[in-house]
Amino acid sequence: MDLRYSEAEEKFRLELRQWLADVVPKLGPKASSLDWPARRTYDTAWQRMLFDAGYAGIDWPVEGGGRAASPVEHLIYLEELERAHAPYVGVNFVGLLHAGPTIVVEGTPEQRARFLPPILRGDEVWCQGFSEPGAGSDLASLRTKAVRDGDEYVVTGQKIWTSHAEVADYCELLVRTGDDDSRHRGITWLAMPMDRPGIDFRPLKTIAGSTEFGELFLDGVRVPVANRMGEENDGWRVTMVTLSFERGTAFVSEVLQSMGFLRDLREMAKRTGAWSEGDVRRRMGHLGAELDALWALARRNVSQAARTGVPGVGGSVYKLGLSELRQRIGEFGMDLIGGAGLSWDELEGLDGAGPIGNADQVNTWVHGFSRTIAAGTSQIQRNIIAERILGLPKG
Amino acid sequence: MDLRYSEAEEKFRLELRQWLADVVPKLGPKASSLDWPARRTYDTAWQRMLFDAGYAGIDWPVEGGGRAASPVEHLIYLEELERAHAPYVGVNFVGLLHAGPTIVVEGTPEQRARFLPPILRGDEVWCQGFSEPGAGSDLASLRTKAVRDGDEYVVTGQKIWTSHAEVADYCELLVRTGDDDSRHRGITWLAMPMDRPGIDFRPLKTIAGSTEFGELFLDGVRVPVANRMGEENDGWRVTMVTLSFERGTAFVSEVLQSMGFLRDLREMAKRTGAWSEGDVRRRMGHLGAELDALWALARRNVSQAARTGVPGVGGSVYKLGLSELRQRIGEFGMDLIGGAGLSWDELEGLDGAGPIGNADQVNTWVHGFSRTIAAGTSQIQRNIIAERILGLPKG
Amino acid sequence: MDFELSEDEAALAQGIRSLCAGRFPLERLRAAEGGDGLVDAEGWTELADAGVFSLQLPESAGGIGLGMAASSVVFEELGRALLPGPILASHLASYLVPDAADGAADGKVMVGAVRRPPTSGTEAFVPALVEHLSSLGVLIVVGDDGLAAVDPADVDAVRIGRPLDPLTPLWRVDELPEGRPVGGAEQARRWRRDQAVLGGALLVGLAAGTLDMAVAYAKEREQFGKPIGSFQAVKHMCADMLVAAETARAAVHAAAVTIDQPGVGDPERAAAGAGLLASEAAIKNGKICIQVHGGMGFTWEVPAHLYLMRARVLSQAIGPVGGLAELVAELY
Amino acid sequence: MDFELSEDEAALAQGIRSLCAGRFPLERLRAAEGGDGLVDAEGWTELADAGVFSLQLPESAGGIGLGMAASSVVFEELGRALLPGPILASHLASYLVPDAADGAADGKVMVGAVRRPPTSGTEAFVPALVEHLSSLGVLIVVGDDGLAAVDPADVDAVRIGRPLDPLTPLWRVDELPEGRPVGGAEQARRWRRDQAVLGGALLVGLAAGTLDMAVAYAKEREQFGKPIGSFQAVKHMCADMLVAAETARAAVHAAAVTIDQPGVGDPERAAAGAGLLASEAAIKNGKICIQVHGGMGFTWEVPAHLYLMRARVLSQAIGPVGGLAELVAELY
Repeated sequence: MDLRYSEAEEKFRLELRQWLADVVPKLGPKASSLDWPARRTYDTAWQRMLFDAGYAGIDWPVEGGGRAASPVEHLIYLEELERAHAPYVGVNFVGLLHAGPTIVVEGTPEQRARFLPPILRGDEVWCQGFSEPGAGSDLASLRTKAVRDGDEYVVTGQKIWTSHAEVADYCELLVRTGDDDSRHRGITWLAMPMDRPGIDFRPLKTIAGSTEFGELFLDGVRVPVANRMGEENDGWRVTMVTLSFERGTAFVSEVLQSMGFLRDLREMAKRTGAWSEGDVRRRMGHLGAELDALWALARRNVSQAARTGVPGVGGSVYKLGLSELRQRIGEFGMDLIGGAGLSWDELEGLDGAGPIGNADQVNTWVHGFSRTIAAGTSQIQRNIIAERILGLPKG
Repeated sequence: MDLRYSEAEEKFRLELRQWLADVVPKLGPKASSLDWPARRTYDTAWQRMLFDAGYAGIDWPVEGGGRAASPVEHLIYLEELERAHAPYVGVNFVGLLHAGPTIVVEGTPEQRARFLPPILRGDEVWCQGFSEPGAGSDLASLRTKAVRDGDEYVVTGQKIWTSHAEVADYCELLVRTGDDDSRHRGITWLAMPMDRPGIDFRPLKTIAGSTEFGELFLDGVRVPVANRMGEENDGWRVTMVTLSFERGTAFVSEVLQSMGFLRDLREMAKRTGAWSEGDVRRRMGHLGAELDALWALARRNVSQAARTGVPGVGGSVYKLGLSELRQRIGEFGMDLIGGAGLSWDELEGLDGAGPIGNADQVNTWVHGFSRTIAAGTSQIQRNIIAERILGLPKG
Repeated sequence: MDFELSEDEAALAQGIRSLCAGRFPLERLRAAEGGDGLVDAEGWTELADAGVFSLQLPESAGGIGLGMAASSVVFEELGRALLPGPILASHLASYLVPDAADGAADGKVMVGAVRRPPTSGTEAFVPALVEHLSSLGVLIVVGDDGLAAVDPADVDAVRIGRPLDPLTPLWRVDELPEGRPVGGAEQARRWRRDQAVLGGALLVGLAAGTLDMAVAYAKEREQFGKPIGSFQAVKHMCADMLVAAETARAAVHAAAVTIDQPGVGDPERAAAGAGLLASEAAIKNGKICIQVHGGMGFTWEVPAHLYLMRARVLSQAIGPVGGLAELVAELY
Repeated sequence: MDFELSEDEAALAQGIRSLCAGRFPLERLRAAEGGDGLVDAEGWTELADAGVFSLQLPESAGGIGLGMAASSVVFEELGRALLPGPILASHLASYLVPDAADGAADGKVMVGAVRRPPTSGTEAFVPALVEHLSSLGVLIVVGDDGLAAVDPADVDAVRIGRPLDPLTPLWRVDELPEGRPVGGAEQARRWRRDQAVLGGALLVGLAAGTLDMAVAYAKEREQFGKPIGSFQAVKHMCADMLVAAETARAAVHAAAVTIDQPGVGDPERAAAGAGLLASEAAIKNGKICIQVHGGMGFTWEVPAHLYLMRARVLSQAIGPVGGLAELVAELY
């Protein structure tokens, strides 16, 4: 077990750190979360800067146009971005983290040449059309229908939880091409251009009051067969391929961010005097120890990925542990600020105590509720752990 | 909603309290928990005293020889016994709380005359032979076989969790008289005399080091058909009948006892200085509030039973809540005494701080583990609540 | 001893439930989300006519002359209906500070309340946040040593743009006026005690409301070919919700009756415990309700969050659970 | 950076696991329950030969010269095997106070340790309880400001009739001798830190051991016509056990490596966090293991309780979790 970085890794870190120190301060202010075109402009401009500096597709293979960084370098990359308060992938996230990797592995040379460079350069934005109102945890029950008509598929159905559709050029779409009850065996993966007729998008407001995702209504949308990734009815396998891209670096930014959040809470508690209460210190120390442990687990997963190509059993354990922990961290923040938690607006404290920072606490708390649901509920994670890792029999 | 007692109820309480004040101080010291004959002598002598004073079978109907106290009087009875530190039912518990009530409802006049008076007088002690090594939560899968031979059943099989078998005269026994796969439909209830040949008992040591229960091995034991309660193959219904005896008074003694335990912990914490820690006070107050609420729930269940004859939905809620709470109370006690919890022997504190009382804390903690298992695990209780109360569909 | 609801109490609860369902259905409340005047004057009068504000005012003073038990069943229903507005303070003021709350009992005046922020300790840095300020006729300031009445027009306040609960508008007040003293330390203590119990009743209503929502969704929503309520994980979450709600309900009712009936117990301890358990039940159940609804639970459309945010508002009003627990411990 | 076990570390763990399985199988340990000399002198020598006590002693002093990382994988295996005896103190003493622990490294002397009870504060009322006293050649007394060596023959002690863990005999000592100073405050701090990490490793072994037991039972035990492990409630309990064990294991390993490799992090914070999470994982998993076994879990025969009781013993040795949490908070 070795937690020291090699000379090459330290060099990678140093170069990146210097570049970030150079460019991040020059970035303009972040776009309002409600102004989608501005968000696209901001996020894709950042992506272009990464591209020009050679950091785009950090973990993509070279043949896909990526940098093919090792899992450890990828980890360093995330650490340094977080440390520099650099922008996160933003609207580029489906393209960079999901659709792109799928095309790298499953695309024909033509498809790779068509789709990958614009993602890496920040020229094209992707969204995801996987889940449906009736197919959440049970994704294989999806019903959006695609019927072949010449060299096009005609797609009709409804998707949900589609992020960034307002500004997306393409949608990675799962459709049913097999019988209604074909489940995993009758699904096909399509790259749907978002400018086609028949696409309607209705944003869904979250409990945080924002509109990060929405519903996609598809009525006879024509998608070229040339946009199909892999074979017809083989879309389930194609989709799963992307998971093999995971190198244990998922949610790493969130762990590091949460550590900073805890330190902020400590500063605030010291200012308000709450720090003198033993149970405040104990709760904070306990949460901190858990975060430290998850950070250790992340490095373990990354190390296993570096050795074997896959992060191993740690993934679900880490996801379950982190999402549950995030909720408890959110509750701790809310408890610490007491009445100030009743406002989403940033408050100034009395008696010159400065800003309370309550907008952060409230956001952390409220967004925490999505953590145990999105990307596999905690219940599904426990099933996966029990059945795939511990070998307990299926229900 | 009325928490005041009627004049008649207060009179009942006062008479009982006076009688207890008179007799309890005269009781000799409790028998060692390892000396079974002495325990039988002590417990049955107490039962005889209750009988002579007219309190035996407090909740049994008059036709069964009981006092037919109302659920509220029964509650008062338990309160006063706890308040006076009077003995609990001890070895008489299966007879008084389970087998007896079953015979009251299901027995023929001859059976009632034969079995009930000795239970009430403390002359005969019963044990229970329901569970089997392979039939725990799934009682209906029991396999102990009874074959009719003339006017006797010949019983062969194995039972487990049988309490007080060392000193029992009878065993309320569930046997399979139907096909192997007849489940609920092929079970028969027998009163098995414990002096018959073919009965072997092996005590099971608990994690507390005691032997409260054990395994009963039955090899061709002959039980008269006259000892069958109800019809052949109707034993499941016969058994369930006893549940209808429940009037919301189950575990009431445990709630009251736990309140006393918490108060003892507070006294100890004040002595040691732990009381100055905010989180000790908060944990204790929280546990206390939960106990108060369960005591309120108990009175609600009793009230409902007084109105309708059954305690209603509260039973499983109360059982689940209490058994989980008992475990947390046990952990609190252990945490409070720190290192002293490493010894089952009663310790004296340093610096004249008096006895630590750690034997109580350790016992409470260790016995707590059985609470979420015995009489229906917490998992089974949650199933019952979800399916029978909330109407969620069966798995 | 009969701790079940009396016929009168059950009828009272049923009446309020019908009133809320007919007059204040959730769709209607939601239509006013984020605005002022969430309860119009006419609606407020209907609540008054149903006795919501005058329940505990003596008959001699024009009230109904009932006690905390009756109020607790009423407030549970109001909580379950997510009824907005300063209902609790208006109710408390009508019998605790009747002189300062003229018009409260018959719904002519809405009364609000706010705890005076402590001048030392961990909460001393948070400004006062006053609910529903623009609708109030009187604001009661609850201090440790007494109650004061403040004219809302005298309050220098800034409206909060985004209150946590979209059905509870909030104003920030940096300097609360001293106001006119209307009660001493004993009345302030009674205010806090009764507020814990009836705030607890509202919270129990929230806990029961989210339980009902979760169970209904678990029966209807299908995944993997069957209702999600047939999976043990979901079943057990719902069972835990029921335990939380029923336990807190028993605690709230016991506290109410213990206040009404001297001699049956310690009302201070019962009230603190009831507020504590009701707070926790409402917050826990709100959270589980979101989880049972999956992604939909995270949408604004599904009202689970409204119950959860209201639970935070009420929990804050009756005092942090840690303080309530310490009070129980002292009195145990 | 490669945080997986190295080949050497994996081989070391495997070697210790084989040694324990062959030489100290659970049936054999259990046969000695409640007695002294749970590990005979011969067995102790075999542990020494395997390097258990000399792992961190420099090669120049006749040791193996490895670090905390190697020790942590060894102690996890010893914990999983429920190995009794003063293994942790003997190991720590061999490299932290080698002069006072002559013979510890090669297994000729067993070294025990006890924390000097504080003279004020909440723990001041509990007498010192010394483990394995009758087997010890030296007793190290760990105080806040230093380490002292005491001759066990000089200790006035009363044997505890029923220790919580039947595999850890205990003696009550009202007056601990001052002893001979063998280390200052810095060495005492190091002792406590390394003890938290390697005690944590033992606890992770316990947590993993009960997980294995629970999973095996859940696969084999049938109720309602199928293995209980096919019920979600049982599945999810086992999944939670794995999360607890794996998270604590990562924390313990990270703490060990952070001590070995200056500059990769704060060793004090990592050690306190590791001890904290390992304590909780072992106690939680012990409890769930009993629950998964149902009634059988409450019997002496099923060894679930042995893991749980040992967890309490070790948790107490490395310090209450509250104190560890406060230390993490200070250093965060």
